[in-house]
Amino acid sequence: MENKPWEAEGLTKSEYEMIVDILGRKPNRTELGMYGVMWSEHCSYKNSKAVLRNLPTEGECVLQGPGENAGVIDIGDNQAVSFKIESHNHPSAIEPYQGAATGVGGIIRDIFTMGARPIACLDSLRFGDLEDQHVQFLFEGVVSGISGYGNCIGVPTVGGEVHFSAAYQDNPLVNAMCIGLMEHEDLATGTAKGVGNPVMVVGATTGRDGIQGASFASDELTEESEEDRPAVQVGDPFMEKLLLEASLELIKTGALVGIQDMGAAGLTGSSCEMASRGGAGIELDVDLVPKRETGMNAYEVMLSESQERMLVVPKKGKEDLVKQIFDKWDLNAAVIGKVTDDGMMRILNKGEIVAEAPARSLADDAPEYERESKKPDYLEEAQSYDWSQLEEPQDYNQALLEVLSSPNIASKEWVYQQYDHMVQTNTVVLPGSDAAVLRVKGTEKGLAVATDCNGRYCYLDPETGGAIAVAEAARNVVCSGAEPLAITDGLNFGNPLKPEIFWQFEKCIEGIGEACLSLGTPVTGGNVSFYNESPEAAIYPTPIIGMVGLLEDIEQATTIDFKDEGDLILLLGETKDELGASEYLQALYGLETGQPPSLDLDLEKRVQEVCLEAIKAGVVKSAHDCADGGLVVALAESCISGDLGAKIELVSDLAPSSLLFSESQSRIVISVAEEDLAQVKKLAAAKDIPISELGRVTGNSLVVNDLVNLEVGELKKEWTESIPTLIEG
Amino acid sequence: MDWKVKIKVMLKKSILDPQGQAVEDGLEALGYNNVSEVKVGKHLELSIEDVATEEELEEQVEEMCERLLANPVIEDYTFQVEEMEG
Amino acid sequence: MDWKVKIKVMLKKSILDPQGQAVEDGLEALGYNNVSEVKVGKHLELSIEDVATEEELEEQVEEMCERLLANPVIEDYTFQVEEMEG
Amino acid sequence: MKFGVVTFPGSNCDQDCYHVAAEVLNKPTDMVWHKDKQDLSEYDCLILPGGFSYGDYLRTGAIARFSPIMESVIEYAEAGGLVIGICNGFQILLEAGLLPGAMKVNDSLKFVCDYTKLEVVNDDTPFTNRCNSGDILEIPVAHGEGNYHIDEEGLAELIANQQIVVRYLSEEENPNGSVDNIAGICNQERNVFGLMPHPERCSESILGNGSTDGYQIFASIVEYLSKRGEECGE
Ligand SMILES: Nc1ncnc2c1ncn2[C@@H]1O[C@H](COP(=O)(O)OP(=O)(O)O)[C@@H](O)[C@H]1O
Ligand SMILES: [Mg+2]
Repeated sequence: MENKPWEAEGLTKSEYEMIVDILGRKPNRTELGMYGVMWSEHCSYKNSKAVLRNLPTEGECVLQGPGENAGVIDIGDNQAVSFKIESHNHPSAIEPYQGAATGVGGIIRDIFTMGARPIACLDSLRFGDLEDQHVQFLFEGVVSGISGYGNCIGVPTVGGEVHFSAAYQDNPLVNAMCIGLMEHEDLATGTAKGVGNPVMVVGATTGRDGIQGASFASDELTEESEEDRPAVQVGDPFMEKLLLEASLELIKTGALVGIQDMGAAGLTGSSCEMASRGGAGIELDVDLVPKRETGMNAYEVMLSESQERMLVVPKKGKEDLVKQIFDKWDLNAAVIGKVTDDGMMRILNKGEIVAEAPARSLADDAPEYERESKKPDYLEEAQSYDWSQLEEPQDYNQALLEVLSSPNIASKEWVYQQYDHMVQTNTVVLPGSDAAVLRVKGTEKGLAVATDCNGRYCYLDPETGGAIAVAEAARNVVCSGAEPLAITDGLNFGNPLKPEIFWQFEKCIEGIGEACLSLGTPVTGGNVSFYNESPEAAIYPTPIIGMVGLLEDIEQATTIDFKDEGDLILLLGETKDELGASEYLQALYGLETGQPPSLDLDLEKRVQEVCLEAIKAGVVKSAHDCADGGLVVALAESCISGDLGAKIELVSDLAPSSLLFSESQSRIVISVAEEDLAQVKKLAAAKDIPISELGRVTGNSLVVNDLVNLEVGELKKEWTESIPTLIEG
Repeated sequence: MDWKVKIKVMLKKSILDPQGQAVEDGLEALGYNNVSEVKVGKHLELSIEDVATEEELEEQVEEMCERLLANPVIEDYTFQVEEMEG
Repeated sequence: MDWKVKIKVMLKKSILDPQGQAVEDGLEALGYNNVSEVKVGKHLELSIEDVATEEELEEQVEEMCERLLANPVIEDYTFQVEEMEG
Repeated sequence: MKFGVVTFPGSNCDQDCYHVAAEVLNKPTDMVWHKDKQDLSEYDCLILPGGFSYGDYLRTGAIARFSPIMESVIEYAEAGGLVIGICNGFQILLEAGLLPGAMKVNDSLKFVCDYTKLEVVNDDTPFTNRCNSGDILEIPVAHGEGNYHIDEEGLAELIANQQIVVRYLSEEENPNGSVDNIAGICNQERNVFGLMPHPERCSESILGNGSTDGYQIFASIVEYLSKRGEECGE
């Protein structure tokens, strides 16, 4: 340690030398600690920045792109939406309840820091095999952590996804997304400027929790991680609720220059990022920071990741106003320093300088690496896997029940029943549909939100998998009646220093970029989480897409359930022989291999347009995106949710397994009244997309050719009881 | 032999205890200004049958705490055992 | 004088304890078949300053329990006090 | 006719209740701040909203019950003012002793957010007069500690005095293990009502599954107050 001081802070020798160069001397321990967290992967994106530049970030609706605490898009009427996704994978692997809870707290803070009132959260989760006891422990802990935090703070958790695969066995993924609503003029930024303006810390007191959390999140999980105990933070959603109200009240006064939450890298991260954005410097005294524990040194205060704190820079003379508002909400607010004009972060302790470094060098000048990339060996063999050699099932009823009860397909009610998904009384479409829909009170508008990613596809074809994640998220939003506007991406990958992993990363980003361009949905922000590996292997590449869409008329919100006996069931798009990487192969044969379905982005766009036009024309009674599990699963879900049967005749020369379970993209199942058929066909013809009549809503069984004939009650039982049974036995 | 076991589970010292803080504020609001350092944890009581020696018993209780009753990542536990009169 | 106080709050005997039941089931699922009568309650620890006698202190603690720390409709409490070394 | 919605630190359904009173019922409505003991006599009905007052730390409602405003609420209730406590509001009313009994954690130990079916047991209250006894209402719950407990004697009294206002329809519909499927009770005088389900979440057909059964509760209050107003010659 004496001779390699950089190692303790997770830096390399050459990074250490850069720091010596910048400072013109050796850094002291506090300075080194600050560089350590700021130059960690988590804060600096040093291994991903170059690749992320390829993503399209511009669009008509974008008011704030990547770079701030969260993106912001315009939704008309002087209103804007701020949204972002963030991962909390490593903390959740060690302490699932608190890890997930503080993940939710962190992303909610990002949103109200922008001046937006958080109106909904979503959670995208990945776990190992649910039959494993440790996986159950993680799953239950994570879900109750999300529930514990989100419910208490009063932000509804309205959607998300959960997938299970051995690839996530020791490295679960916990990504939380939050969206918030604001008026344009309330848009706040994390900027410090104006020489002499005070710098204040508000909210919770500072303790020793989570020190080195940021560099920790950038390490691979090892056996010793379980020993890294102080790195676990405990969240206090009650405190954050007060902080939320006080911050929004403060932003409304117009007294602020800038505001930034303290997330990873705590006081260090928030202060030097604010200074760097404003082209200013900050001088602060750690002695003035309200503390929870005694005897904390400068290093500890600067690196603490205590939750529920913010850094604010009010205009000079507004200190008392800030204190008054925070006092109303029973919260601390303390002046700890001021904005300077020399671009330096100057840390004092009782007036004595203990650290000094250029703010910009900490926040923005981390080295950027272009990592080596290499196509992995497993791909060719996996992609050429020939599923047609598998025997067709004896009994398609049985096959359907097996797919429906796979925890990936089965109802996630066990999860979202633990989330308050109705608080704030905006939830128009409840969890369990393709996307959640929220009304915007006082307007006719609505917002649709969904998260999507199929990690198995991304593993087996990263570029297509990345594009499909965007396409499916957009499709889910469209099925709910909304126009897709923009995305946030939660990019979860293994160790980027491994060329095969970096290749997966590059390819996924390529696919995401293409799909975003084609569908007109720019990226407004996101999160990169690398080093998601356990001793055995890396996780599947899992770039989770969080999509926000706008409904001009909330009355057009559409759900997946069949509505009326006699309605016609139509398929937009076309089923192809695409069983590779499917849930069918996984559920029946335990296979996670093969070439994932192809994606024609141009067709995808047209299918989505036709669906949305038909919804806007008021002729669509139900719409459901046809994805994991294939056509028959989509039909079964619409039957189950609507408590109605369907009689389906499929005409095709595909093998029955493909006909039922192929996961071809760009397909949507809709139901319409008989008299509206012609109109929908006209819309489809105008955009030149395939459309077929599948059958009718009728009776109380799902009947497909002579292959499937099952009562809806039985389907429902299998689908809803699968996850609770696996967990509770 | 049958035993009565009492287990105390508290958050580790360095870990934030929001509940303790809230209770402290609540007591203060009631006018108890001389109260500080409030910590809130769990107290468990249970009976265990058919364990021959105190040593064996302690081993079982410790194991139960590690596996289920406490979360060793953020909590510490202590326990007392007592033989029950048959 | 300064004091350390430990308070135990448990559901009354006659009242079904869902948490205790769940813990008992959890322990059984882990293979501990010799455990029964599991009860889960709260353990609070706090410091109290400037109370002259143990009697006075007990009075204050009892009052705090009755008013806030326990709900007498469903819970019982007991406590221990200990003088702190100055 | 004026409503007051009390905000405690950690209340999170206060704005939802405000929305229903002010926008759906279209009545003058104030937010009432927890820190001030104050004269509440200008209000015709007080709503104690849901949420996690003081984080629900220690016990739900335990700390909120000592907010300065609660002294005023107790005076107001004792003078006959209408008080409805929803979810956390119900829990606070129990802790404050304005309603009998106490709340335990759900039998499942899990938070539950879902629609539940309720049976109206007593339609002769200011909060249910627009319903008929036996009516079935579909109203969502969202709580982790809604397991209502009262001892046998107390239960017999509740029944004898017809203080049970709504019950979960059956054991299967009971989301938390409440004794006798109790979902909501009133005091003997009928002016204080507490319930775990959230009527403010189903007062508009656009929301969720479309149920507007919660509106019946609020409309009952309005009807009761209008009638009382007429009688008083207002
Ligand atoms: N973790 C979760 N949190 C909240 N809701 C969820 C979660 N997982 C699934 N859901 C709900 O269940 C619905 C169906 O999930 P999923 O089968 O993943 O749908 P899809 O394949 O259409 O994305 C989601 O749209 C969402 O409403
Ligand atoms: Mg989907």
